[in-house]
Amino acid sequence: MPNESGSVYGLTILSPIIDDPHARISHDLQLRMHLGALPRGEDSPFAKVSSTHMARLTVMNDVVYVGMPACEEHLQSQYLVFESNFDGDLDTYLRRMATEIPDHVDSVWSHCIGYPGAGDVAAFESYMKKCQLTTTFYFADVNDKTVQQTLRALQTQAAVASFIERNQGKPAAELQNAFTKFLGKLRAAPDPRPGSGKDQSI
Amino acid sequence: MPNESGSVYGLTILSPIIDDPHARISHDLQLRMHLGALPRGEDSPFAKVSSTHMARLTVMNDVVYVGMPACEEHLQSQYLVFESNFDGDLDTYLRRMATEIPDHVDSVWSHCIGYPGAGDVAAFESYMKKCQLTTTFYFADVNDKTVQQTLRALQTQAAVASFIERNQGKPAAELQNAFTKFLGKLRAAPDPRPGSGKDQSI
Amino acid sequence: MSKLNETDIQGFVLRGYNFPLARYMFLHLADDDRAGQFLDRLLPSITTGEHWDDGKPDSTVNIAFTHKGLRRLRLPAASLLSFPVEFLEGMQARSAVLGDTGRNAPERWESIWREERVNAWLGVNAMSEQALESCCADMLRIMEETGGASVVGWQDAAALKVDGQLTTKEHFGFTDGFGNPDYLGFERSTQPGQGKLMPDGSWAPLATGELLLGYADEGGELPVAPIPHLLANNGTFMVYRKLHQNVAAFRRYLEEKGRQYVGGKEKLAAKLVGRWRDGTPVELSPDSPDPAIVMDKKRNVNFTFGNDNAGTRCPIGAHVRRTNPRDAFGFEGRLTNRRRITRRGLPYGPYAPEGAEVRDDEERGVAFMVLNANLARQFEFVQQQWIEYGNDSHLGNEKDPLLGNRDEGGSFLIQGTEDPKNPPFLCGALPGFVELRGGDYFFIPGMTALKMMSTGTVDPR
Amino acid sequence: MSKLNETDIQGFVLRGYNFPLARYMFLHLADDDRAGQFLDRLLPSITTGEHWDDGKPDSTVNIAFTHKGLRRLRLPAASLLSFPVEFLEGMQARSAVLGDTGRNAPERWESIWREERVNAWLGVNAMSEQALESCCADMLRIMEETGGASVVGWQDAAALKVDGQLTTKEHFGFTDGFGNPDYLGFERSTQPGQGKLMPDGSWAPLATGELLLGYADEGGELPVAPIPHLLANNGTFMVYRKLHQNVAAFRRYLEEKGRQYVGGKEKLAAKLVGRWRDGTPVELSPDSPDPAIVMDKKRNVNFTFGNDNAGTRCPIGAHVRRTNPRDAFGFEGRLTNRRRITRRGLPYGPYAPEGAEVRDDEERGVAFMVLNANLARQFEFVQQQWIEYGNDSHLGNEKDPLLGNRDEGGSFLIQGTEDPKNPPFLCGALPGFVELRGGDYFFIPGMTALKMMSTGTVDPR
Repeated sequence: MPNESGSVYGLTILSPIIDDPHARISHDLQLRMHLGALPRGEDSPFAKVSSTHMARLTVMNDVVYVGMPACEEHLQSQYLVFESNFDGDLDTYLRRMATEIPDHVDSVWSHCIGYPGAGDVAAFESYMKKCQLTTTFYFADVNDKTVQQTLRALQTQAAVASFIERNQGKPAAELQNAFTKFLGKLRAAPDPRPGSGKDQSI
Repeated sequence: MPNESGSVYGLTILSPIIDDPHARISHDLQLRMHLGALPRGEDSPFAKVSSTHMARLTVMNDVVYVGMPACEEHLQSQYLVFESNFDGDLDTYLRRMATEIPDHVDSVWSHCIGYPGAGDVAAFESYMKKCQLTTTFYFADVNDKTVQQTLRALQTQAAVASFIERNQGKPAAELQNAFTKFLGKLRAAPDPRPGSGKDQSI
Repeated sequence: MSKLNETDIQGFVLRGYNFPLARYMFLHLADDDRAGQFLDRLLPSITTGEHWDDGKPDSTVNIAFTHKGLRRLRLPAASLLSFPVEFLEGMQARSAVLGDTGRNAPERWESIWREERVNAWLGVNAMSEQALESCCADMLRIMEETGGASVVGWQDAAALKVDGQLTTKEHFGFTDGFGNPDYLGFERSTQPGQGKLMPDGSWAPLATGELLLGYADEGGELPVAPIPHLLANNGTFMVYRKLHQNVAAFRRYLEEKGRQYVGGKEKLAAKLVGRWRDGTPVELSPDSPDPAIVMDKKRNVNFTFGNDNAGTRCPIGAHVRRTNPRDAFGFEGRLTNRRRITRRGLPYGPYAPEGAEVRDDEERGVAFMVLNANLARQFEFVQQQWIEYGNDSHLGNEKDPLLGNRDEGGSFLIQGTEDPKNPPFLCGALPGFVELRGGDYFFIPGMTALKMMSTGTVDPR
Repeated sequence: MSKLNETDIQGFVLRGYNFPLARYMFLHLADDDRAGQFLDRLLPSITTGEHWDDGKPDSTVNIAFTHKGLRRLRLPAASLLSFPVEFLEGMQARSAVLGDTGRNAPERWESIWREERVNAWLGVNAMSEQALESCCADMLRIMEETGGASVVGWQDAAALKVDGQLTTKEHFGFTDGFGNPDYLGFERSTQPGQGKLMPDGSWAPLATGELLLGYADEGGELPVAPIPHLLANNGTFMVYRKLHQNVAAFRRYLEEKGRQYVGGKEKLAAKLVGRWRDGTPVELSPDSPDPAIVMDKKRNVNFTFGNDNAGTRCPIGAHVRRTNPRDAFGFEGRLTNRRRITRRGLPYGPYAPEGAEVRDDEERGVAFMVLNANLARQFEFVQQQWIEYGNDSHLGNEKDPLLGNRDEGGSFLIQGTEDPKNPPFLCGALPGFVELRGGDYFFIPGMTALKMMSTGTVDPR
């Protein structure tokens, strides 16, 4: 099914950037400047929309073919490309964007033609859907797990390796004892934070 | 007619270079080293064979095509390319090479397969002719003039320009007087030396 | 048709500002992150090709960098070495190619150029002294506050005042600034004679890629440009040359030879340059200046040499014919189309009225700038082949009569006819009228490129 | 089939000389014509790929240059910037890519490398002490007489003597020198396992262009190379890395973990490396060394990993499996063919017999050199992806157990079976066994290129 791979939704949005010859600094450059300064990892605005596996914002300009003869082609305008893989359905996700990070969303899409603002959630949803491209084929390397499940699995893997190293070769009874303790500790460990990529020891 | 353009002969000779895997330094490199050190201008050995308009010696290696896929082609061997434009017929020219600059000729062609040496003039001529390629089309920018005629014409042109500068605007009688003197001086001037490229004032 | 993002292009590239005053500041950049911080702070002040809805501003600011400057801005090595080799080497290293030898040799340049300490050119143009000083003070404040750049020298330049009037004359007395090429996609109203000659005799704009990187050029290719594309796009290369003018020598030569030449001094001057001092093209009006032509934008650059192969109207070696031969070499002018350059600049030093005492060692000349997409194919070719050599014009090794670099004199032939009023005349013992005092090659990035440079986000992969 | 002009190729590129002694001299070149004069004088001494009809010579001489060295030799700018960017930057600038950080960071290198004063590598190999000293004295005389180069440092290296016998062992006790690739056109007799795996399971030589510039590579292209072609042709790129070995730490680790691991110390060592200490491939003989395999050129490099995907014979992370995965990543081994490198070098420092007292701060290691046509695609990829990272082997960010750059310990899993004699075992708390003490990237030109460089006749046009 387009846009969906298992429980993961693949969103692609193409929004035309404003072309204003009277602007001191063109909107595409203003947008590049803003995107270049966005924080990443746990501080990324998209870490706050916690169902996001990954999100990417790109300014799309003319594609340049270097060769002879040069093939000069121009897009209708420059575009902001927004790609996101997330858990759940599109409506929920867009609503979370509009309500949980409205300022961030406005500071990005306000450089795009026809953007209504995140304040009017219905208008925002309708705008984004109008800009949506069908994602026909994409690769979601998360084995149908949610963001939280994936982070938890990584945490478990690192903890188990560490457990083996500390306990390999021990007598069976001692080992079982240690494993029971380890299991308790693992279950009690807090959930890893969205946007955190590194092993989190327990 | 091939090889000839008016009174100028266009000679092209391709001599295969010795390929000896037991040589410390390959013959093509030895030849490059020798050619790189040859003097030019009036000190060139070919200035001594005074009917030479121009001569060029080149080591020809595989031609490299850079592209995808790379087209790797190899010549039978590396070649010494000798190109010369000269006045007169081929036999005379080869004989002059063998008798007027035999050491120079030997130090170049001794790196080539089957070279008999310039000492045996008949064998030398026959070797060079065996290596000759027909020059079907070439550009001899000397308007059918010999080396001496061309050098003389350049000398005259420079002298006349200088005469004009010194005498323009003078009364007719004075001008005629000066011109007569100038003409005498010009006729008495020595022939320019072969290999000399610059204006030679008189 | 190229589509230009005008606000991404520095205004100096798109327009001759025609402001009366300029200060070109030469900067040395800090060898650390402060250079980028300086640039980032400067960015909002830079004049783009934005439309001036409220009229001209009081002043403009533009910036360009030498290759050394780009290194100090810590561009990635893969980007640095993707620049064309002549830019990478810089103007000093190219002196043999350019004929900048002898009296024009780098050893005789001003020290900031000799020592290659200039990393950036910061050009301020202004309507008034006050606007100039105010803008430059702002620039200095940014340099001080960020510590990212310092001024190692500057060049003031200004339109010459003749009899109290602002003019577009240069120090030899010629009206200047005709004939910059037109390019596709530029909004400037086009003048016949400014672009390229078409087979039907009309004129068309040159391909954008002859000036701007990232667009197809007259050969149908994108110009050789650095990677990534966004670093090159909307940028161009600039040559800066401080050209000293020996006004005394020029006036003395005209006096002396003008007495021998039947046409007299003014016609001699016109034959040397190819324009009368008021700007009238000699090719259109060989016997006298004609203000009506100068005023007429449809005529003042609209001429060809194809019907004057003997050079009896405009001499074959005249300055304007050498540097823009139009159709003089045949093939309907096509040999010229890939050798066009865009010129900028203003005179420096006070105007010396005709008849006033004047010395050659007085500071007087032109701060001359060339813009082009390919330094080697455009500026360097014109300089090497058409200014410092004459073979393309069948003039052997004769040099440009005005700009040619001469120590020992050269000659210039005014072709003539059998008409006794237009005899041939050989101008011998030509002195060097113009001398090079320094300069370098610069890259003028587009706005997006500047932002990437200032934030260290140039990524050549 | 490539046709090689063997006398135009430096002998060090075509052959491992297998001489017991070497001195690698590191030269600083004069910044003027004398550098070329030195090279010109040196040229007749350089060992080419000439056939040795009268047996091996007493000594050999080869030379290679850093990019800084090529600049001192005054190569034209257009040639200088046509070199691949990673060579132009040099090994120090590439430390982030190579994982040369922390204890391997340039700040901790020997000063000649840290300060990038090395312009050239002059490698002398010799049969005897006397031949070595005599040859080096000749080299020094040429340097002194021309004034074109001076020695800023050197590295002596020698085959290890174990029980008075010359060996091919390195300091950890492993027999070394297996498995350099075969290339098309080389006269070496080919061994199965040395080139690339063919679909029918046989082995064929790699394309010449994987090692030599100027020949087609496995992708069917000529390698990225400097211009002109004659400068690149028959040349290659060399990585020099001085690798210090912490012999004490290695022995201590084997003792400690060998007591816990069912297979014992020697098997643990074999699992880490993928070869038993005598050279027997673990893949072919997982339970014990087998001298018959080591002696048999048809067998000692002739194995694959495709039938051992679980790594229960040779562990997935074993050193030889990481650095030459053969068919381990599927696709009949084709993912490996463009990542092959040719290795050269000798140990330095005296051999410490097993059981003898040994300290990690003693000068002991290997002068390691890599030859390849494309530094980025071959050496750098192997170093970055296969030594310092484990994703291709599905080992996450685990590093090579032997060469991995570690401060705080890492782990290495010996995959096992249900057989109680071959259980899985996790080697934790791995110390850093090998440390980088410096090095750089060099270009080894062919003979024609050397001559052009020495006479200033490199012409990039």
